[in-house]
Amino acid sequence: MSSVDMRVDLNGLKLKNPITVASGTFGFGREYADYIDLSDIGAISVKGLTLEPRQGNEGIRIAETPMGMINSVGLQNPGVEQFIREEIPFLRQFDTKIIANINGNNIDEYCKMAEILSYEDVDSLELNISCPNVKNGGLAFGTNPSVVKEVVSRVRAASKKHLIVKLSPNVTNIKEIAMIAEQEGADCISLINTLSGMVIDINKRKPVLKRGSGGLSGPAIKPIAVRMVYDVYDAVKIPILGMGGISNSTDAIEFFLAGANAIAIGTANFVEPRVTKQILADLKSYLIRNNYDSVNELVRDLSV
Amino acid sequence: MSSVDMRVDLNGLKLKNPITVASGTFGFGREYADYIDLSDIGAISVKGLTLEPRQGNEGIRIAETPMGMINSVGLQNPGVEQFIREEIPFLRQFDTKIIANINGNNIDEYCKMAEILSYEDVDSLELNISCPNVKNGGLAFGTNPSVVKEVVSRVRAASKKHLIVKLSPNVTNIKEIAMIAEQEGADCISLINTLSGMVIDINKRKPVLKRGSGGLSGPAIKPIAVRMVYDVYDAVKIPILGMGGISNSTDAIEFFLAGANAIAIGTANFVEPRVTKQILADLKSYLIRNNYDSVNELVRDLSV
Amino acid sequence: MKFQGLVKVIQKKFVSDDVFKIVIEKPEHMGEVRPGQFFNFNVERMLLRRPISVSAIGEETLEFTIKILGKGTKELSLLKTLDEVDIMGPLGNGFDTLNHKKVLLVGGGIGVAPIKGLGEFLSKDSIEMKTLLGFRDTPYMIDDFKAFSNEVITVSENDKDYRLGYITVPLEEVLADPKEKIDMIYACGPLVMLKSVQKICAQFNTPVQLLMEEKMACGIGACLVCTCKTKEGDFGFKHSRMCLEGPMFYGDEVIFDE
Amino acid sequence: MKFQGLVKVIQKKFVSDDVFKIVIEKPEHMGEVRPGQFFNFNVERMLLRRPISVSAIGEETLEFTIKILGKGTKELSLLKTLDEVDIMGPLGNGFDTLNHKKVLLVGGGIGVAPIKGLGEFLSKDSIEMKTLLGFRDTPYMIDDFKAFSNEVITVSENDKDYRLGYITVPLEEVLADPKEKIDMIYACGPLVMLKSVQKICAQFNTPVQLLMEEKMACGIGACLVCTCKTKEGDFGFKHSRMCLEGPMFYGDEVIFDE
Ligand SMILES: Cc1cc2nc3c(=O)[nH]c(=O)nc-3n(C[C@H](O)[C@H](O)[C@H](O)COP(=O)(O)OP(=O)(O)OC[C@H]3O[C@@H](n4cnc5c(N)ncnc54)[C@H](O)[C@@H]3O)c2cc1C
Ligand SMILES: Cc1cc2nc3c(=O)[nH]c(=O)nc-3n(C[C@H](O)[C@H](O)[C@H](O)COP(=O)(O)OP(=O)(O)OC[C@H]3O[C@@H](n4cnc5c(N)ncnc54)[C@H](O)[C@@H]3O)c2cc1C
Ligand SMILES: Cc1cc2nc3c(=O)[nH]c(=O)nc-3n(C[C@H](O)[C@H](O)[C@H](O)COP(=O)(O)O)c2cc1C
Ligand SMILES: Cc1cc2nc3c(=O)[nH]c(=O)nc-3n(C[C@H](O)[C@H](O)[C@H](O)COP(=O)(O)O)c2cc1C
Ligand code: FES
Ligand code: FES
Repeated sequence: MSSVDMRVDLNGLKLKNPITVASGTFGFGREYADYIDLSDIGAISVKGLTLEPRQGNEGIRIAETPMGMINSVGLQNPGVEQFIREEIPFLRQFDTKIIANINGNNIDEYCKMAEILSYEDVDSLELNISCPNVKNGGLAFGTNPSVVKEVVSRVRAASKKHLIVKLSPNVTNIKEIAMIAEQEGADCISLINTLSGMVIDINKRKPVLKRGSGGLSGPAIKPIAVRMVYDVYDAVKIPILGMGGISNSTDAIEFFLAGANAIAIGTANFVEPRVTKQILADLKSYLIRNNYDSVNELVRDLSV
Repeated sequence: MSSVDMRVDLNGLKLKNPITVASGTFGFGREYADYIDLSDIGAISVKGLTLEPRQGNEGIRIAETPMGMINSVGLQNPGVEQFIREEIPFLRQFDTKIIANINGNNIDEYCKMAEILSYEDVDSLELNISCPNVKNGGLAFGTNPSVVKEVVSRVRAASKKHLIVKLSPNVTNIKEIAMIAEQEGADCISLINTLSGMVIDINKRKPVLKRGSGGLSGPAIKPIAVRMVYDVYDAVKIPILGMGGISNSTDAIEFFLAGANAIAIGTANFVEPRVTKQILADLKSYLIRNNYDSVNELVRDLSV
Repeated sequence: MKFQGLVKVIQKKFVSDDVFKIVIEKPEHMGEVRPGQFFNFNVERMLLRRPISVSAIGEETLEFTIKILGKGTKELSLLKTLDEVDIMGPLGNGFDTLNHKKVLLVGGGIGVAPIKGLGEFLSKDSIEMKTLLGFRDTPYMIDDFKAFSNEVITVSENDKDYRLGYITVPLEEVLADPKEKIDMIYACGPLVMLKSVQKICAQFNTPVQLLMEEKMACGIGACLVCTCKTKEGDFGFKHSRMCLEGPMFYGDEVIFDE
Repeated sequence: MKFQGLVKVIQKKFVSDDVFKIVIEKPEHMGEVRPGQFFNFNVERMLLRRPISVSAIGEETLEFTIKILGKGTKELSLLKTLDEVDIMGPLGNGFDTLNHKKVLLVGGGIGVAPIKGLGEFLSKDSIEMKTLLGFRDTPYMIDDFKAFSNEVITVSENDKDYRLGYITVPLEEVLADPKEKIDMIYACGPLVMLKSVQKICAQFNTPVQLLMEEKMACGIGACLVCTCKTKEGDFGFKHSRMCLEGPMFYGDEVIFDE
């Protein structure tokens, strides 16, 4: 079998391979360590962090939908300090990049977290401006162009780390938001976060999730995510980390062809704990079969 | 079996039952007449009409997705004149309401169609400001608040017919758009139209649809549609015609509980040509079992 | 009312690695079924139905021959005798079967399935039939054709046990041969093949009925996702629905995309 | 590495209208499985896996007892002997099985399944067991319990062949009886039942292990969608993951929602 170069460089974040895992779907890595060698994964974006520890939302947090699920975890996490103390050392045992997904109640909090993490051993910051489960945080941030401008530029000023900005799909014009993020200093764009959705229990006659709506993920949203990656590719020069419903190598290849430089697996981890490894292997075979020397050549390699 | 009142009044459009079919998924009714008695359906929203006949988009127009499909028909239709000449008389043989779904290249065209149809035997006009397949038409209209304001107010002035405004889900703030439509004189809101999506063929290395992206419909989008109906219910006083992925009575009941006064079945017709009749029967049983006297009582009847 | 509902599978067998036949019980009230028509099969795990042509029309049964291509046909291949499956149909305009003296049947790949149904149907009258079959790999169902066709020529792109090459070569030979007097050609296969067949038939001025295939949704003309271009007026074109105006179109009607 | 992969179904039978048992071959390298632990089952037509407790732990086999509730369990009910099914596990913290003299087993509805597995496990030691079973309709699996439990009391909400009412009534009777000296209670059933059981046990100051159920996704602690409140510090609470910190929690740990 001939070989193919799987390394990708996301504008300064160098990955051994382009298969990463999406924030909130892989815990802090340790939960999956019994099922997969974490060194097989290009990068791990950890569960969304906040400045202080958070308990997350009360009541039912999940509902299944046709080929999807909605969640309303509400950023339950041990806080950035415990992450630094306990999770970074654990993850550093493995040959994988660490992406810290950061979330604030306000712009100051985002900046403070970025500052704190500047001096810590993480490879990248992923600015989550799109979590739909935190009312006073995410939603407004990720959908309002002027707030996006402010949060990205201030976080950029607060830290020299590699900076990924993660976009919300719940917007009219995703290109506009991506361009603002690029302009204000993002090194990379990741998309998409979950779509806002609701499931109602017709027996109890109330929304299944205690908070009403939650974030829709999984195969159901894949066509929307592919379209957004395709659109954003045309709008920015910085690399794209694509995600949304990827479950197998066919899905993954779709994202590369749409314009993603690397991809993240989310919900599919719940179904197949070793899916990342499988996708990496199948992607490699596809590349070899189709005479590619490097996975980078696949990015937006649409035939005309 | 006790009886239950299935009549609904959508602010002037009186339906014998609240189960209607969505524009573009039921042709002009005649295609389904071999499978179902059209008089069993509350209303039929016909295939999107334009002022002049349209050939529609070239090349492949459909791709299947996980629990959904994307289409790019591009408003192929015989034009409003032939609709008046041939389709209205056909549909009038049945005891069902006729909703004319109208689409323009510009605001003048919308107005002209509304004017023409004012004098014709249709029960309602459905202003489609959200078709994502017509580049110079729909997309911009349905997502830009100031254009929505103008098109609705001018169409309102052009015709006294019952007026439904059909919203695009591809927006940041669906409540805002709904409120504008209400303010400018809409009698009813229908939602959601399809979400913008893309599927790429990894063997041919090009988007499956010749036009790249298309409109995502089917069960995959249901949680998004339910959430939007829920949100819009809080924002407007006029009734809501809810749709998006409804395939069975459980789905239908979800929409009523979210706040829809009537519902439309779209993609599910392709799978089960008699699905409307089945949903009507199952909905009735649910209402009787749960001691409702009228389907109107089910609207937003969430328990607290 | 047209038929839509469950029918019973009374026979199922594989005719090659990835091609299988199922025979179902024809429901009582189903109207006439003609060769070239199709049924839309409900597939458990998929959203949309899958259109499948009849490959044999019996008094009380219908046969379908299906190639496993993706998930939907894979799912159908799991059907067993006595299982039930939800179908709707018969749908579309099948072949026109006028009283010709000699016809040429042209089938490519799984396109041989409806052509076989047609051949069996035609064999009730005393029509002379010649058959050309083309496959990418190992041919199948040749014996079915030998049962009714005066002559069967089989080509394959890769199987050295057969004449190698494309089906268009023997097609040109037959049409160029003055001894063969073909009144009508019936063809089904991949679109690229049909496009070549159309061209060749036009060259030789022989009428051809093409049975077309495209991804479908409703199968009954309502959704407009299955169109192809057909000639309209002297210059123009229109988008005709393969499921309703087709799947059979005459060679001189269709305009293939580049 | 923990186990995730295909296992073979070697037995399958219905024990009531909508409850069935399947026995699978235990894969070689699977570690110890304890009562109260569960496995996450892949279900063909559904996105998410379905968590199912072990209802018997053999040397070379595992048994699961499953109630058809929705689409996923319906799909699992179609499994036949010799079919393969993809499972991952064992997952979660099962019951603590210390050396008690007399224990009380409390099972409600399909919650009897893991309790049965526990009882069989405990019966290897000479522990005295008393069992309370509660059902909404017709009871099932009572004989399984009679095989190892000194006494079995069964109630049903609707089946007049049994003592009518809720399980909480005999529970209070047993705990109020000074002759019964219960060291530990093990309970599994719907959340409302567990909530009452918790309250009654607290009243009588008897320790109880509750096996909890909530919709899950990952099943291994990564996604945080399966939480319940547990006491933390003197006043506060935290959201514990049922799949990882549970599904067994002691009665004095859990805080039930209103
Ligand atoms: C009128 C008609 C009659 C047919 N008769 C037969 C028959 O008798 N026997 C038989 O085996 N098949 C027949 N087909 C084709 C059959 O419907 C498809 O092979 C089937 O739908 C594929 O489904 P799938 O889920 O297995 O593959 P999918 O996963 O849906 O598709 C696999 C690949 O094939 C493409 N594809 C899917 N459907 C079609 C199609 N209809 N035409 C061209 N490309 C397609 C997809 O875009 C995709 O690239 C017929 C199709 C039509 C329209
Ligand atoms: C740790 C654990 C162990 C379990 N052990 C068993 C067992 O041994 N035998 C058994 O039959 N079942 C067991 N269950 C429950 C079983 O997982 C669910 O019944 C099953 O997932 C339902 O799937 P479904 O697709 O049939 O129903 P769905 O269509 O998914 O759900 C039907 C209804 O049940 C609700 N529901 C789904 N899952 C759960 C759940 N886990 N808890 C409460 N409500 C739920 C849904 O919200 C919905 O209202 C266990 C659950 C857990 C968490
Ligand atoms: C349970 C769950 C929790 C999530 N938590 C976070 C989070 O904390 N931060 C974040 O940026 N995205 C979060 N996401 C979004 C995912 O990272 C990803 O963007 C989304 O799920 C789409 O990918 P998928 O369809 O492959 O899951 C979460 C998703 C799920 C399903
Ligand atoms: C093939 C197809 C064609 C459609 N054409 C139109 C149209 O002409 N006008 C319109 O307003 N909506 C059109 N729609 C959108 C539907 O009316 C409906 O809003 C959407 O499909 C969501 O409902 P569903 O998921 O039940 O299909 C079309 C949808 C499909 C699938
Ligand atoms: S498949 Fe719907 S019109 Fe042909
Ligand atoms: S199911 Fe994912 S944490 Fe419990």
